[in-house]
Amino acid sequence: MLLTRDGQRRLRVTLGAVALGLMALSALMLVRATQGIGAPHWPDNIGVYLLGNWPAPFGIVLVADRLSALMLGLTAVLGLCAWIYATARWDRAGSHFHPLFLLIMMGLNGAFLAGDLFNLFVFFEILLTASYGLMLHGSGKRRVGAALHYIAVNLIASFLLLVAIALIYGLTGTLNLADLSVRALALHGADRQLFDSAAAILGVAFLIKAAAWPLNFWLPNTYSEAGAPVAALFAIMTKVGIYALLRIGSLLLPAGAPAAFGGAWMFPAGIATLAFGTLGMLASTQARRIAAYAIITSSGTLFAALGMPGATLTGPALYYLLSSVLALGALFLLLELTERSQSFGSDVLAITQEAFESEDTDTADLSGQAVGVPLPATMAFLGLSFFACSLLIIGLPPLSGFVAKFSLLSAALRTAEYGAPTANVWLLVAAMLISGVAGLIALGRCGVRLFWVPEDLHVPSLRLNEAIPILVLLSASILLTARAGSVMAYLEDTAWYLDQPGRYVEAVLGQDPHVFPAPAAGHGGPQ
Amino acid sequence: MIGLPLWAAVPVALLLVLAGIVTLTGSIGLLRLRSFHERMHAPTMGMTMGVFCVALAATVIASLLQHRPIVHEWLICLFLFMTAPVTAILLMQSARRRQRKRTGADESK
Amino acid sequence: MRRLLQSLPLACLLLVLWLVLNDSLSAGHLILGAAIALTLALLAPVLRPVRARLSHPLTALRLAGHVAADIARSNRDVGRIILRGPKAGTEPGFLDIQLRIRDPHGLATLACIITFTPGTVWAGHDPERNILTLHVLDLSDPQGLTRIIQDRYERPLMEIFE
Amino acid sequence: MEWILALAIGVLASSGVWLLLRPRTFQFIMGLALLGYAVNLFIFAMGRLRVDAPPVIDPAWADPASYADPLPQALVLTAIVIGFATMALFLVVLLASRGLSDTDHVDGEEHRR
Amino acid sequence: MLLILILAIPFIGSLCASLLPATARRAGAWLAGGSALACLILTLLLTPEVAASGVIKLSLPWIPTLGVDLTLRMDGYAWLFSVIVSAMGALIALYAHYYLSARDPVPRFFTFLLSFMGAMLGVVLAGNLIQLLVFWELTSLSSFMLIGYWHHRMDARRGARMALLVTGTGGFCLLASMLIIGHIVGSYDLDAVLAAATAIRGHRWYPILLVLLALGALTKSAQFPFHFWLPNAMAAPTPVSAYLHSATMVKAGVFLLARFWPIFSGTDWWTWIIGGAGLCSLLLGAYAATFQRDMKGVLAYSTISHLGLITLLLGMNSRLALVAAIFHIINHATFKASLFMAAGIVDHESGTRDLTRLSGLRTLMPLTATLAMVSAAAMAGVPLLNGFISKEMFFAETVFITGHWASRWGLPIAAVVAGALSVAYSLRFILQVFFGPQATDLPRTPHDPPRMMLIPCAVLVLFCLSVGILPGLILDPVLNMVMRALLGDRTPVYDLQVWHGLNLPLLMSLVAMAAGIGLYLALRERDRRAPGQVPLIYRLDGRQSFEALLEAIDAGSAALLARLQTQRLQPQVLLLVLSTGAVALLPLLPGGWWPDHPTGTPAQWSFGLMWLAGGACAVVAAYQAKYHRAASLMLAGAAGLVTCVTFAWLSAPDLALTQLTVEVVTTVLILLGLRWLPPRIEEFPGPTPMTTRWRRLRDFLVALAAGATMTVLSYVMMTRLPAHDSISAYFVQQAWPLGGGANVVNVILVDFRAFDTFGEITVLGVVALSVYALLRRFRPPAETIAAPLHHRGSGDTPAPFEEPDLHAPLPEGTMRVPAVLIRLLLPVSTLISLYFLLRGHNLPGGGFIGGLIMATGIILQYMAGGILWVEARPLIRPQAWIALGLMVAGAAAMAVWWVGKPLLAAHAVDLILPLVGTVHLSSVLLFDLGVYMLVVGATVLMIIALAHQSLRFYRKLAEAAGASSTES
Amino acid sequence: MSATILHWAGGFAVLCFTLGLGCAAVRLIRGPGAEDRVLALDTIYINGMLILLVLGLRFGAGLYFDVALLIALFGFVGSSALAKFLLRGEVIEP
Ligand code: NA
Ligand code: NA
Repeated sequence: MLLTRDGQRRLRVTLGAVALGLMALSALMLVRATQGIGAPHWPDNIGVYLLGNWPAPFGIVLVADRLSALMLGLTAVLGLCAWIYATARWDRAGSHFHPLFLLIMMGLNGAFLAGDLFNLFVFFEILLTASYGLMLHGSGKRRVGAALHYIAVNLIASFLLLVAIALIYGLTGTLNLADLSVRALALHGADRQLFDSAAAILGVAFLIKAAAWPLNFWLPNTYSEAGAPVAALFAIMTKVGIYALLRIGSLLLPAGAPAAFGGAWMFPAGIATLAFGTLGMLASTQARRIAAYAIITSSGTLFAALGMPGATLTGPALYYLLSSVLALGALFLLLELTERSQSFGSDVLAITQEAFESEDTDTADLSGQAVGVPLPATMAFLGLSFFACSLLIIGLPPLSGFVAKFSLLSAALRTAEYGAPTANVWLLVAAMLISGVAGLIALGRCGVRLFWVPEDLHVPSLRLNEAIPILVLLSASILLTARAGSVMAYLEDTAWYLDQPGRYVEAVLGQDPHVFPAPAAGHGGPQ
Repeated sequence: MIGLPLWAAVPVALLLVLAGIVTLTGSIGLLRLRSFHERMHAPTMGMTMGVFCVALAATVIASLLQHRPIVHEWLICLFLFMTAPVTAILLMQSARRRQRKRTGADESK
Repeated sequence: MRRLLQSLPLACLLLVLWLVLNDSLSAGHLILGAAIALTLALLAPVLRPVRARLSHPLTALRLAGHVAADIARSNRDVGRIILRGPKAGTEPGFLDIQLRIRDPHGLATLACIITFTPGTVWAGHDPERNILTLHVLDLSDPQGLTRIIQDRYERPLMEIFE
Repeated sequence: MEWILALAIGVLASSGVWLLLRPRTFQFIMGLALLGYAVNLFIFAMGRLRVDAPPVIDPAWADPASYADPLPQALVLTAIVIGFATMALFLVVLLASRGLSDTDHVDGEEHRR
Repeated sequence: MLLILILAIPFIGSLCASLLPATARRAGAWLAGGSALACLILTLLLTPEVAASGVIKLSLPWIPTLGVDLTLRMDGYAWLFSVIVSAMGALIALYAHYYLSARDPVPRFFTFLLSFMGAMLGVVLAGNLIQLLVFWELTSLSSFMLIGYWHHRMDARRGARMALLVTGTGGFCLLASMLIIGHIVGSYDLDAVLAAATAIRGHRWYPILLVLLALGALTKSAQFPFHFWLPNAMAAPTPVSAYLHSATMVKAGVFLLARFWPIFSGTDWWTWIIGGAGLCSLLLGAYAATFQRDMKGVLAYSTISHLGLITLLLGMNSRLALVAAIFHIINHATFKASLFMAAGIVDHESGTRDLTRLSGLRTLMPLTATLAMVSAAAMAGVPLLNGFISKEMFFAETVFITGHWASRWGLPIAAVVAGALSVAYSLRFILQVFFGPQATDLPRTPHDPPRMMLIPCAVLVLFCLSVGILPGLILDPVLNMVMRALLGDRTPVYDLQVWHGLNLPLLMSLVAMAAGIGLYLALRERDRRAPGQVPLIYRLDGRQSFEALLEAIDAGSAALLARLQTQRLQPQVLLLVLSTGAVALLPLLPGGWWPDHPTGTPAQWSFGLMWLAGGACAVVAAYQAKYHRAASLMLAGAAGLVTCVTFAWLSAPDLALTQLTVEVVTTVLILLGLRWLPPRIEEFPGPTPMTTRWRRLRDFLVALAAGATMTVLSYVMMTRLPAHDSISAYFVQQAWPLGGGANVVNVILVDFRAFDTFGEITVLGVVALSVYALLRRFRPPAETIAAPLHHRGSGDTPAPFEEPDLHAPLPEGTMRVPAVLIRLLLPVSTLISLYFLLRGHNLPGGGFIGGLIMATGIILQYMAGGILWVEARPLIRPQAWIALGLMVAGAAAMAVWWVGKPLLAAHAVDLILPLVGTVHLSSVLLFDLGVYMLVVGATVLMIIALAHQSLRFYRKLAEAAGASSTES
Repeated sequence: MSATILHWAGGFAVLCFTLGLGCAAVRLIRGPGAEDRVLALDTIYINGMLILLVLGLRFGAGLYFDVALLIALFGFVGSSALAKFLLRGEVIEP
C-alpha cells in the first residue's frame, strides 16, 4: 500500500477492504475451529502454530484457543466497521491512514494470538505505535496534547512490561506462556517472591492499558479527542489489557483462576475504577467524554467481576466485554455524526437553557404547541441508534447490555455460596446498579440535548458507508442478545478452559514440529 | 594471547602501556589546558598515538598467532584519519564564530 | 565504458577494503567483493560529482612516512606541554598560510593531515585568496610550521592530485 | 562486576525517573532515553554477567555453559529498536505539541506555581 | 401458540408503523387499533382454556445456562390484565386517531404506542422473572418516548426524562430483587418462585429483597415518595396519559405487588413498607388533586391517590383486601381513562386545560359533559357506579383491620378523609369545567367532537355504569378467576353487591360524601385567590427537589472527580511509579530473598571507573535537561556510549553494535528536533518557591527509590544461579546444527524468534509512517523558523534564505572540505553495511545493524550536501523501502509455505556455481535483507521528514518576503 | 609469563583509557562552552573505542574489533552533527 502514490486512494481502499475481509473471514473460521468445526485434529480445539517450525518452548508459537478466537472475532467486526466508516471521509484527514489501520489490526490480532510473553510485548508495541499514529491522525492542538499524554503513559508502561518480562525470564528461563505456566508452579521460596513481584509489575502494565483507576487519567482526553473511527477502534484497546490479565492470570497463578495478579486487589481496583467511571459520566457534559468514561466504567466492571473468586464470573464477564465493545464502538462512530448536526455552541446553550428552566414554575403554559415535529430520517436513525447504544451501555433491556449485566450479577450472587465475602457481592451489585443509574442520568441528558432540543438542528448528510457500520455493530449486539444462549455456552466453555490451564499447556507443549522426510542438506558454514 | 613468545610479548606490552599513557595525557590535556582552542589539540593524541600503538600491538599479536599478516586494525586508523577533520573544522568554526560574536558584542557596548 | 574505467580506482579501493574486512582471499569473497565494489563505484559518482585523479603512488608513500613521523613528534611535544601545564610557557595562536593547491581532494587530505597531527587544527580556509588558517598550540616558530605545511605536505599533495 | 552494573542501572533509572517527573517535554524525552538505557541493561543483566564469552559459537564446542546467555541479548536488541522508534515518535509529537500550544510544558499549558 | 401471537402482534405492528410515511395517519390508527383488537380477541379466545386449566404456559429457550427462558404464562390474573391492556389499547387507538393533529407525525406515535402495548402484554404474560423485567423496562422506555413525543416542548422533555429516571432506577432495583429471588429459589421461573414462598419469606435477605421489590413497584406506580414523575408525565399527549398513566403502565407496579402478594405478604415489613407507601399516596394524592389547576393535573394526582388506595389494600395483609384491590384496579382503569379522554376532548376543543379559564362548557359540549360527569361520579364513589363498590370494600377492610390502636382508628379516619377529598376534587373538576357562566376568552370555541371520538369514552362509561349496577353479574366470574390464579385454594369468600345493608362502611361513605361537598364549598374562595397552589405542601415540590437532586449529583460528582483525577501528566507519572513500586515490593516484604552466597564475576576497577564517569554523565544530563538541552543530550550520549562499551565488555557484541548505531542516529534525530525548540530562558531569578522545592524533593526521593529498587532487583537477580533448564541452552546447542549460524543472537533474531523481529521492524515502519504523517501537519513555534538564518547572518540581521545551487559540485563555505570526505564515506559505509548484513548469521551484525549503518551514511550525505542537493540526485524513496522491506521479510517468512513448511521456517538452497563452489542461500538471509531495507527506509524517512520542515518554512518565509517586496 | 605481562599491560592500558574517559566526562560535565562538551564527547568515543580494542586483545576475540571499527567510522557523526548544530543552527540544511 505504501507503494501506491497519494492519488491512488481507490486502490488503497480496495486493498484495505481485501485485507480486512480476509481477516474477518479467518477470525470467523478460527471461532468455528475452536468450537471443533473445521479443525477436528486440534487438541481440545486449541490451535497451535509453531512459527519457524521450532518446538514449543523454544520457538514462538501462536495459539488460538477460544478466548483468542473470541477476541479476534470481535476485533474483526469492530475493525471492519470502523474502517468502513473511515472510508467515508476520515481517511483523508491525514497521511497513511490505511496502512496504519491495517497495522493496528495486525497488532491486535498478534496480541490475541501470542503464545509467548515477549512476543505479546512486541505485538503490544505494534498496536500501540499504530494507535499513536492513528490517534494523531488529523492533528490539531487538543488531539496532539492528548496524544502526548497517551504516548507518555504507554511508553512508561512498555518499560514496565520489559522489566517484568526480563525478571520472569531471569527466574524461569523461559518465555513461552505454556512453559511458564509449568515452571512458575515449580518456583518456591525467594524465587517465588521475586516471581510474584515480576507478575505484579506485569499486572500494573496491563492495568494501565486496561485503564484501571488511578492509572487511567489519560483515557478520557485521549478517547474524546481521537477521531471517531479511531476512538471506536480504541474501544477494544482497553480490552487488550483485560485479555492479557485474563490470559496471564489463567496461566501463571497456581490457582489457575483469572483472579490474576494477587486477586485481593483486583476487586477493589475494579470497584474503584467503576466508581470513577460512574462519577466521570455524571460529571461530563460532552457526549464524547461520557462515552470515554463509559469505557472506564466497563473496564471497572470487568476488573471487579474478574476479581471475584472462582471462575463463575468469567463467562458473563466475557459476554459483557463483547457487548460493551460493540456498543461503545457504535457510540463513538455515532457521536461524530451527531456532532455534525449541532451548530457551534449549542451544547452550552442547552445547558444554560436548562438552568433557567428550573427557575420557572408551574406557570409554564399548558397549551403550548401540541403538534409534533417530524424528524428527518437521518436524525431518526441517529436518535434510535443512540438510544440503542445507551441501552447497551446502561444495561437496560432488551439488548445485550442487559443480558450482560444480569448474567454478571447473577453469577456474582452465586459466588456468595462458596465463600466470597458477602459484602463484596453486595458491593458489586450496588456498584453496577448505581453505574447503570448514572448512565441513565448522563446518557439520558445527553440524548435529550442532542436529539430533542430544537435549537437549529441542521440535518447532517449521512453517507451509506457511515450508517452501515453503526447498523452492523448494533445488529451484532442484537444478534448477541437473540443468540445469547449459544453465545453464553461458548463463553462458559471459554471460561472453563481458562480455569483449566493444563489443557492449554498440554496443547502447546504437545505440539510437535513438522517432520520433513528429506532434511535440508546439512546446513553449511558461511558463504 | 596464550602462546605468544616472550620476545613479542614485551614490545606488545610496552606498546599498550605507551598507548595508555599517551591517551591519558591527551585526556588530561582536556582538563588542564586553559582555552578551548588549546583543548582542541589534546584528544588528537589518543586518536593518533594511542590508536597507532594499539593497532600495532594487535597486528603483531594476530599475525604471530595466525601466522599471516593481519591488517584490519589499520582500517580503524584509516577511518579516523578520514573523519577527523569533519568535527574539528566545524567545532573550530563554531568556536571562532562565538568568539567573534562575544567580541562584537563587547565592541558595540 | 569510460565510466567503468573512471570508477575502477574506487572499485579497487573498495575491493581491498572488502577483503581486509573479511580477512579472506577466497574465490567467493573475491567475486562477491568485486561485484559489490564495482556496483558501488559505478553508483558513487551520482552523489560525488568531483572525481579524484591519483598519480605518483611513491610520492604518496613518502608523504605517509613524513606524516607518521610528524605525528609521533607532535605527540611528544603536545604531551610535554600538557604535562608541564601552565609552566610550559607556550603561546598558542592562529597562523595564516598562503596555499597553492586547489584540488578539493588535495585540500581535504591536507585537512586530514593537519587535524590528525596534534598541535595543529584546521581553523578555516578562504577559497578566494586560498589562505589557510591554522590554530597552533605552540606558535613559537611560525615560519618553520609554514615551511612544513608548504613543502612537506602541500607540494607532494599537488603532485599526487593535480 | 554485578554490583557495579546494578548501581549503574540504579543511577540511570533514577535519573530517568527524575526526568519523567519533570514538567518539560524535552526533560521527558531525555528521561525516556536514560530509562531506556537502564531497562536495556536490566534485561541484559537477567542473563547473568559473563566476561569474554560472547555467544558466537565454535561449532565444535556448543556447550551452553561456556557462552553468555544469548536470549536476553536478542530481547535487548528488539527493545533497543522499539525504544528508538517510540522515542523518535515522541520527539515529533513533542515538537508538534510545542508548535500548537506555544509551550513546552507536558500538559500543553503552563500551570501557576 | 396463541400466546406468542398475542405478544408478537403489537411488536410486529410497531415495526410496521415505524416504516409508514410520516403522513400515514389513518393507516397508523388502523394498525394500532387492529393489533389491539386482535390481541383482545385472542385473549378472549383463550378464556375457556384459562378458566378450565388455570394456567397456560409456553416456553422457548433463550439463555438456558442462566436459567432464563422466554416463558409465556397466562393464568386468570394475566388474562385480566391482557384484556385491560388490549381493550384499552383498541379504544385509545380510536381516540388518538381523532385526537392527534393532522400535522403530527402519527406513525411515530403509534410505533411507540404499539411497542408499549407489547411490552405491557409481555409484563403480564411473563412466566419468567427476568423476562418480566425485560418487558417492565420496555414499558418505561416506550413511556419515555411517548411522553417526549412533543419533544420540542420543554415540559415534555423534562417529564419524559424524569419518568425514565425514576422508573428506570426502580427497574434496576427490581432487577436486584429478581436476582436475589432467583438466587434464593434457584430458578427464575414464576411457578417455581410462587412455590417457594416460605423459603423467600424466611430467608435472611428477605428485608432487603422486599425493599428492592418495593422500590421497583412503587416507582412504577408513582407511589409516595416517587409520585412526582406522574404529574410531570402529563406533558404527554392525552391518549398516552389515559392509556399509560392511568389504565395500564402505572398499574404494572400494583400488578407486580399483587402477583407476589402470596409470597411476600403477611409480614410486618410488608405492611409498613407497602401499606405505608399506599396510605401516604392515598392522602397526599387526594389532597394535592384538590388544588390542581390543570385538568390533567387533577387526574394525575387522583391517579396517585387511587393507586395509593390499591397499594394500601395490598399492604393490609388481608385476602379480602386483595380482592378489593383487584376490583379497584379494574374500576380505576375504566373511570380514569374515560376522564382523561374527556379532559383531552375539552383540551382539544377549547385549546386549554386550565380549570380557572374553563367554565360552563355543559351547553357547548353536552355529550362530553355527560360522559365526564358519570366518570367523575364513579371516581367520587357515587352509588350505582363501580367506584362506589370498590370504595365500600375499602372502607369495610379498614373497619375490620386488627392490630395496633393507631391503625384501628387511624385507617378508617384516613379512608374517610381520602373519600371526602376525592368527592371534593371530582366535584371541582366537573363544576369548574362544565358549570357556571360560559367562558368567553377560550383560545377556541369548543363543541362536541366527532362521534367516533366519543365512542371510546362512552364505552368506558357504560362499563362503569353496568359494573356499578350489576357488579356480581359482570365481574364475579372474572374476579373469581383472578383470585384463583393468585391465591389458589386460599381464595376467600366475598360478595360483590351494591347494597350490603346499612352498615359502618355505608355510613363512612355518606360522611365522606357530605364532607367532600362541604370541603368543595369551603375551598371555592381560596381557589379563586390562588389557583393551582397546594396549601401547606406547596414548597414540597417533588419536581423541584428532583431537579435539585440531579443538579447536586452533577455538581457533586464534578467536584469529587476533580479530586479523584488529574489532567496533568506529572502526577500521573508519579502515581504510576509509586503504584508500580508498591505492588513490586509487596511480595518482597517478608524478606529472605537477599543472596547469602552471591555468585558472580570478580569486579574490574576499570569497569567501575567507567561507570563512575557514565553515571555522573547520566545524573548531570538529568540536571541539565531543563536549560541546557544540547549539553544534556551530549551527556546522555556519553552514558549511552558507556552502555555500549558495557555490552561489549560483558560479551554482547551485537548489542554494542546496535547501541552504537542507534545512539548516533538518535543524536542526529534529537538535534533535528532541538532546532525547533526555542531556547529556554531562565526564569525566576528570585528564590525558588517553597512548594516547588518540596515537589522537587518529593520527586527526587521517588526517583531515588525507583533507582534503588532497580538496583536491588538487578543485583539480586544477577547473583542468583540462572534457571537450570533455561531455553537458551537449546539455542546455543542448536544454532549451528539446526539454525546454520554461529552467532546465536542473530540466529535467534532471524530464525528461532524471527517473529519478534518481524514485529519489531513493523513497529519501526509504523513509527516512520506516523512521524511522516504528523509532520505534514507540523506547525512550528514562530520564533524558531528563522533561527538558523540568524546564525548564518552577520550581527543581528538574519541572512535571507537562498535556494542552494543544485549543480555545484561542492558546497560553499565551511562544509566544503568536510563534504569531500563525507561523500567518499558513502560507498565505504555502504560496503561496510553490506559486510555487517551478510556476515550477521555467523558473526555480530545482521540486517538491523547493517541498515542503520547504511542509513547513517545517507544521513551524512544530507548533512554535507543539504536536502535539495541530495534529492536532486536520484536516490531512494524511503516509503518504498519500508514497504519493500516488509514485503521481502514477509516473503522470506512465507516463501517456505511453498515447500510446505510453516511460516518463518528456514529453508536453504545450496547453489553450486563454477569457480565459487557451493553458495549457501537461505530464506533467513532474505529475511535479514528485508530487515535491512526496512531499517534504512524507516530511519531515513524519519530524519528526512524532520529535516524537510526547515526547507518548507524557509520557502514560506521567502514567499512572504517576496510578496511584501512586490507590494511595496 | 608472556600472558601475565600482557594481562597487566592490557589492564594498565584499559585503566588509562578509563581514566581518560573520566577526564573527558569531567570536561563534558563542566563545559563551559558547548564546543568543549562536543570535544569531550568525541574524546569519550575515542577512549571507548580504545577500551574495546584492548579488551579484544586481552580476550583474543576479534568480535570487539567490529564495534571499534564502527566507532571509528561513525563516532564522529554525533559530534559533527552537534558541531554543525552549534555552528549553523541546524544539522541538515536545505
Ligand atoms: Na474470578
Ligand atoms: Na527476535
